[in-house]
Amino acid sequence: MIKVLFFARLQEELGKDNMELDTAGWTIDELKNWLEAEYNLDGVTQTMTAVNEEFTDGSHILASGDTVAFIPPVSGG
Amino acid sequence: MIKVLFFARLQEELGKDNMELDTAGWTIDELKNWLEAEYNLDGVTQTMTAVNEEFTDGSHILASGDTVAFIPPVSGG
Amino acid sequence: MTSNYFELTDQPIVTEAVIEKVKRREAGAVTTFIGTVREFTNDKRTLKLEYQAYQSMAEKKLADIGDEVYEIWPDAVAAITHRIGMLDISDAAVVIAVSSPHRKTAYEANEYIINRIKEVVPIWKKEFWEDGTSWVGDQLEKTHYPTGEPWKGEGHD
Amino acid sequence: MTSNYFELTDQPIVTEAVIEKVKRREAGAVTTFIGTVREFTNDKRTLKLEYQAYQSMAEKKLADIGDEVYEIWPDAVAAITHRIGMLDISDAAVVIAVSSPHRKTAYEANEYIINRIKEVVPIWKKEFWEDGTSWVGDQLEKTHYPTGEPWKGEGHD
Repeated sequence: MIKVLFFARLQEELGKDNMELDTAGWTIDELKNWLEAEYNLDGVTQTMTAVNEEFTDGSHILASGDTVAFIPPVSGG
Repeated sequence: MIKVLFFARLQEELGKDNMELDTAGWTIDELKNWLEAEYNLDGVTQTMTAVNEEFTDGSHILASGDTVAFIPPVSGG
Repeated sequence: MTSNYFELTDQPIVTEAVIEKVKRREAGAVTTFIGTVREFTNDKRTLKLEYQAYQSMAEKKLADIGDEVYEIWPDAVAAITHRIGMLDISDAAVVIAVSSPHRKTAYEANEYIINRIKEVVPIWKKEFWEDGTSWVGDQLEKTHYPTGEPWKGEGHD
Repeated sequence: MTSNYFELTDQPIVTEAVIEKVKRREAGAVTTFIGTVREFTNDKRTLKLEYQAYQSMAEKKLADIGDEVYEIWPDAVAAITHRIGMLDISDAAVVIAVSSPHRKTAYEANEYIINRIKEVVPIWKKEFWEDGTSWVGDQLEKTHYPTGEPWKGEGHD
């Protein structure tokens, strides 16, 4: 299983902060496209992504046990 | 009368922190040269000077009531 | 460097406590940056703010920034505390303290840290305006940013 | 700006109290500089320090620096407290706080202030070493400075 985390606007639009998905073997880009289509999640394809708390890119292939987080533009500080 | 203030090393060498002198009409440089000769006050001729709490230069002419301060290299902060 | 040099908290930040973490006998300079909630941004009034974080990753990224600082300025010691949750005007959102033997390093490293926080630390700010709310930096109609690497955040700069 | 924004004290400086002076609803950034007594300078051990000041002129010069800051950065507010008397290792000799709407100004104005203090404020530091004492910056055998205008001081830079 893959754990997917949502924050900020994405979390509010989706109405939840995480999902468990059976998407091992998918790339990040494939996951994003699927989420955008399935949940009408605006702009997720343009969002930064972290896998297991490190930034990664759209070609990264997911493995079972990974935690994926979509990271809208940060605004801390 | 002119009030003359001494700080830091100058104060220690002289053993006092102020003098009252009757040197109205003198320039700062004349006062410095006199102090160096009279009190063997090492390096006073190279020391910055303030009159009435503002920095001034050696050609400044003293007026009665002035407060002169010799300002060794500052090291605050 | 223990991990509590880089932490998130849902309680008010005590500046003095962050400073204490970096004080050392060999330090001659300590700089502090306090990012506070500003009431007006371009004439628009903020009522309050909410900070949300991906907490575990955020603390890790703060510690990564501490490592970057150590790489660039080996004689600097840094501590960062970022607050999350609801904040009022003038509340401190972040406190950064840096100590070093000489002051130039303490200023440079401190400014480096706040810039990096705004680039790479997964913390989000939600503004509560008189006429609604918005997540800062993520207004889709006007924000364009590349995927693939961290971007510049907005805020009190 | 009231004069107690710029003051000398013979008591320990409370950093938070200096910060409080500059906090404002319109400020998004507060920077603080704390100059502390460092134990070692070039492998020479300092036991303690004494700061002496020409008090009235020093407070006036601190306020002058505040005016300079206001000229250069009109949206900055600064407060400076400098300690005098005997200090131990790690004691704060000076605390400078600057608030501004945006952080760049708060850093720049703060660093400007400490640099100016070291140039123009009549405060002197006496080092107590293991083998004697010396007034910093006034060792006649190795200090050369021009008369006629303020010079660069030494210290934690």
